[in-house]
Amino acid sequence: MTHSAKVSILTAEPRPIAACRADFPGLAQEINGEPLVYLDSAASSQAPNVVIDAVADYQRHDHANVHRGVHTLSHRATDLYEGARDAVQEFIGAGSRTEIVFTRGTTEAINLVAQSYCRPKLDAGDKILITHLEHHSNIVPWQMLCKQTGAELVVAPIEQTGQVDTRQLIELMDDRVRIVAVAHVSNALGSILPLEEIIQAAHHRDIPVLVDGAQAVPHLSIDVRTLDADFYAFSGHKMFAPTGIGILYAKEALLETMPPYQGGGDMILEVRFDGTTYNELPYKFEAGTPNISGAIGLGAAIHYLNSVGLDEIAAHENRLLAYLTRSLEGIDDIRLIGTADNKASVQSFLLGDIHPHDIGTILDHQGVAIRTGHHCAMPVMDFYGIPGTARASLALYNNEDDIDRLIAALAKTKEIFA
Amino acid sequence: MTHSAKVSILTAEPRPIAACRADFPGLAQEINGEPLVYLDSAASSQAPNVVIDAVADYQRHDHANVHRGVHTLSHRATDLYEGARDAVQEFIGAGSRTEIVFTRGTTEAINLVAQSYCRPKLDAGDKILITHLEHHSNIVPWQMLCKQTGAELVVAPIEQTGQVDTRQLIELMDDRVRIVAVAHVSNALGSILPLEEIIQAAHHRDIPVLVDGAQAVPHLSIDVRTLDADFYAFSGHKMFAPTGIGILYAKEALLETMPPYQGGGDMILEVRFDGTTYNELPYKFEAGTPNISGAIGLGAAIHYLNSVGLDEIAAHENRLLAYLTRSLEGIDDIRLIGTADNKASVQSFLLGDIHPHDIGTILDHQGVAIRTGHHCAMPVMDFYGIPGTARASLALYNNEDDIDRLIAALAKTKEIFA
Amino acid sequence: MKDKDTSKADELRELYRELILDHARSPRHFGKLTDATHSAEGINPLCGDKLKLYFRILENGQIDAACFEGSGCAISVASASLLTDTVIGMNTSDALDFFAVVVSRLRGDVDANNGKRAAIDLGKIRALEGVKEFPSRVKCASLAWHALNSAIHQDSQAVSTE
Amino acid sequence: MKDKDTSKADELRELYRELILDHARSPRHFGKLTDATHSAEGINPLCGDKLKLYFRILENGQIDAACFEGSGCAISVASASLLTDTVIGMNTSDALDFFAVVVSRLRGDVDANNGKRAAIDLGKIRALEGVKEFPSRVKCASLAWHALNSAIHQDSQAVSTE
Ligand SMILES: Cc1ncc(COP(=O)(O)O)c(C=O)c1O
Ligand SMILES: Cc1ncc(COP(=O)(O)O)c(C=O)c1O
Repeated sequence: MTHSAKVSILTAEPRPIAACRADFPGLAQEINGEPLVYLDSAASSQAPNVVIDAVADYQRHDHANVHRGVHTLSHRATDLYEGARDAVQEFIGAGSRTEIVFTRGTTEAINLVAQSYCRPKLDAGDKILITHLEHHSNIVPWQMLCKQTGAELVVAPIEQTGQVDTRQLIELMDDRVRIVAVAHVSNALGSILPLEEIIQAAHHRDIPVLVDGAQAVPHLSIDVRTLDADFYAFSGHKMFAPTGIGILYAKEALLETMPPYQGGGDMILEVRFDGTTYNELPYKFEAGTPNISGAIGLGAAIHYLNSVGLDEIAAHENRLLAYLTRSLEGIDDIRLIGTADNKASVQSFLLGDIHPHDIGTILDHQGVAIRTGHHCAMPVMDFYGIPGTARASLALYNNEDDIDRLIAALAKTKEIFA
Repeated sequence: MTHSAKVSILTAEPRPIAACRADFPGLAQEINGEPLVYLDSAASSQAPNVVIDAVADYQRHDHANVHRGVHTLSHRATDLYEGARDAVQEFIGAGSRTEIVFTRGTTEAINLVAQSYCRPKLDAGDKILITHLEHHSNIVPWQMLCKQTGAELVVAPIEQTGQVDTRQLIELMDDRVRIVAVAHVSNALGSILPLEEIIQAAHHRDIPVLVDGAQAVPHLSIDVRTLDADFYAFSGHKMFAPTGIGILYAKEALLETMPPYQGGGDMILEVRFDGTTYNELPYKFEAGTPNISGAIGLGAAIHYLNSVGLDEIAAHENRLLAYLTRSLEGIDDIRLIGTADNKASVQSFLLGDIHPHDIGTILDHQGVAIRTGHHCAMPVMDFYGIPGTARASLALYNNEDDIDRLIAALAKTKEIFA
Repeated sequence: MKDKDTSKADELRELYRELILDHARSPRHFGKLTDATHSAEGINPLCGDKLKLYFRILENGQIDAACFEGSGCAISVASASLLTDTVIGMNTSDALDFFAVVVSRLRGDVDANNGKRAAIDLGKIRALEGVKEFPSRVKCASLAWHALNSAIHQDSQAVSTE
Repeated sequence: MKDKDTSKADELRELYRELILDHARSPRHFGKLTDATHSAEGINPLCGDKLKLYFRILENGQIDAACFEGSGCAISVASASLLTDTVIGMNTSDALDFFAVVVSRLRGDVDANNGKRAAIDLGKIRALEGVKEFPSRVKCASLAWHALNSAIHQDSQAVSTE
């Protein structure tokens, strides 16, 4: 396998983090005449050359459909695809490769759990417990499910800092709650939720927990078995892999009990008009031709992350986040949104009464890419009574210069609106 | 946009079909010491350089999340993604871009229709009408739906040639039938179904028709409005685009009535805990970050197909299919499976009593990649009372040499089993 | 570098002209019209703009009063403010012509309107034309206009610019 | 070129040895065992192999009779045929050892079995070892063996090699 050969070279020489920026071709360009400062990785990260090349190499030399062919290319494609599954398993510490289901992303993973795990067992009056800081992807699937079943969506409150009120969350875990679905890291606020405590409390009451790990995976090192999460969902495109690929981790015992989510090729052992036998785990949950190149890209991204070192990445980002927050606090009229003690890689803010969208435009004009708006977390905006925020988010390739450029561009913004 | 600039160069100079083979890097390799002969495009096609490059270029220079950002990269990514939607709309002759929903593939598109369109309106005793030649992806979603709703799956018979018995299919359209779901082209048999007749008959009885176009799109030119299909599903990876992207075309009037399939980011206008407003078409059906690079690859593949010319492709493939069939018929002990009058690009066969899997291995050993087995169409195999077939399938890049190599490798197979 | 910087700065100044900033800071006709005959909501999910426009339209088609409320970026608020200023006193068919011209000019298709519409003078609405260099802001500038259009046509659904 | 062709042809001849072809053409113990005490099904969805194995196992653990039916490629049928030939007369614990050794040898991990198992002589089962050069066929060769294992353990589910 060309691909794993390449990877082992990488793993052999750990890369200093400052050198990593050069691995990302997307960062080496001018936007509006200025070198790009990319502070929007929480929306989607840039991909390193090794990922882009792994995908292109696969398409050039190894592509065929998986699982179905006796010929060499099909075999190669299957090995690469299944190799990516192994990489994911190891990356998040899952007990078995059968617990790793490829999906389009976090959103699909959560929908899968809502429809396959929850829907068949919900009665009217049952409850789904989430928090007020969730991304729409961890709200809307549950709202749809409630509509379908008569279940009730219960929302645990958050504090002014943007941290979940854990005590209240736990108090809400009564015997009608059928699942607790919480973010690992809030995409709008950066808060890291106290998952161990939450999961322990839920398990104490025999309630399974789904963790939306979309914002956690590129920044923290995850061990689903230590966390004891029942379901853990995340997206490739936020961890330097391509779009269109993501993961649902689920405990085997739970997957076993779930009917398939979609029907089609690959997820069956035998199809008869008088009865069809489903395939083994995890294939039962992967109907149709999967996103093979996406999975291979995800595998390459994991190897890349490992080669840099998850601890180094976390340390670098924490330093940088502290510098970002300090620098923003130095600006008059700034209001930080999301000030929990325990945070990762994201800072939302407001500047005077300038609308975030206007900040975004002026920053973009200076080559600085941030996200503005509700960040798919409208309830968080409602909580603070604001229409949206400006949000700078960090990844391993950012540095202090990026932040200095952001601060300068914010000064320019104030000037225009003075 | 780099991408469309490139494309217009291509469209300017139509390419002679024989030159196209060189556009596909996957074909220029040795397998088991022999130049590859790829006769497995019905499972998944190889991608041309323009597609591979469009994806890599996008990832290198234009990637960000779509629909959500004010900054330049996000805007560029959105334009490219939505540009691909426009390309698809034009390619299949849809009336509006709102009718083009990006999915993972055909399988997901069919599941979407089963769950969002059919499930809410089905009562026990209602019927879903399919045919005996469907791919598992156009069987299992309906079986699952029947289990969920108490509806009944009705299967129209096929004839010995592998053509659907249209008369009986039409007779089965009674007033309990809620949808007719049929392939455009059978992947196991190559039969082209008489869609106009089927759709007319169904519409006469006010029954909507879903067409599984997975095998049609790379070979025939499609006009969904002329066909008057209500739903038309297909996959990118069978038409020279990457895996992980596909299309559901649906008439706007139908999409309007359907609840969303998955919930999450992008498919909402407004999220409140006391009620969420869904986004407009087609976004209501695209929850979460989509497969942006896949869509861009699909757009590039469409431009490539257009540059070669769909009529030229069909003519080339028809010539080649005739040559393939003739050549196979020249072998003693061959039995052709799938001999309908109207066929596209696929020929299944058996050789004496040699198991297809053994044929596949020996052919692969000669560098010839074919598919063997049930081709995700077990009921077809049951119909013929066989465990599977060997199947050679064609695409625009194949030529007569490929077929001669196949025939020689089959001779070798007979020798070993003599 | 000087030149580049100047022309870049000019683009921003074009977008955020004094007139725009003034209307954004002190929007005219801001509030709810209690006796509105027509109204419509405009939502731009991208930046969270959410405006509600109210009109009192007389039997004879004249727009007698116009108001708006909600929140949005400087461009969308200024645009709504300018809109209310402009359409009060117009009759609905002129307002619809105006809508068509504004929306196409903002997009940059100058040729899209011919005949009568070509002659329409946008007046101070021209201050919005700075968005042409900022494609992602065209939606902000045209949001209120789409709401006007749908209010006149009495569409009940919220308009979205997505 | 000669050399390459010869060694390539050798690989195929290794896979499709006379013994394999013979067992594939005329499988031994083919049919249903009406008084089976143990049985299991093996399915290989990739190529459509579907075999059902039947065993009569005595109180003392001896495998008294073995049969199989179904259809499959030459490799899987020959493997099942060789299996029945081999395990008749064995006791179940020896058969399970045999299963472990066969499956690991077919995969090519020669070191996987130590101690007692290292000493096991596969006898004519060695004819299956040609699959080592054909990774996609390892599943065919081991299908019947997995079914044997699950029959002895009385697992009711079909075994699949996917
Ligand atoms: C006729 C037909 N329908 C449906 C499918 C499923 O397509 P996909 O696996 O891309 O979802 C295929 C291909 O596998 C096919 O040939
Ligand atoms: C916390 C969180 N959850 C879920 C999602 C949805 O991920 P995706 O759009 O990749 O499905 C995101 C990102 O958009 C996110 O930040």
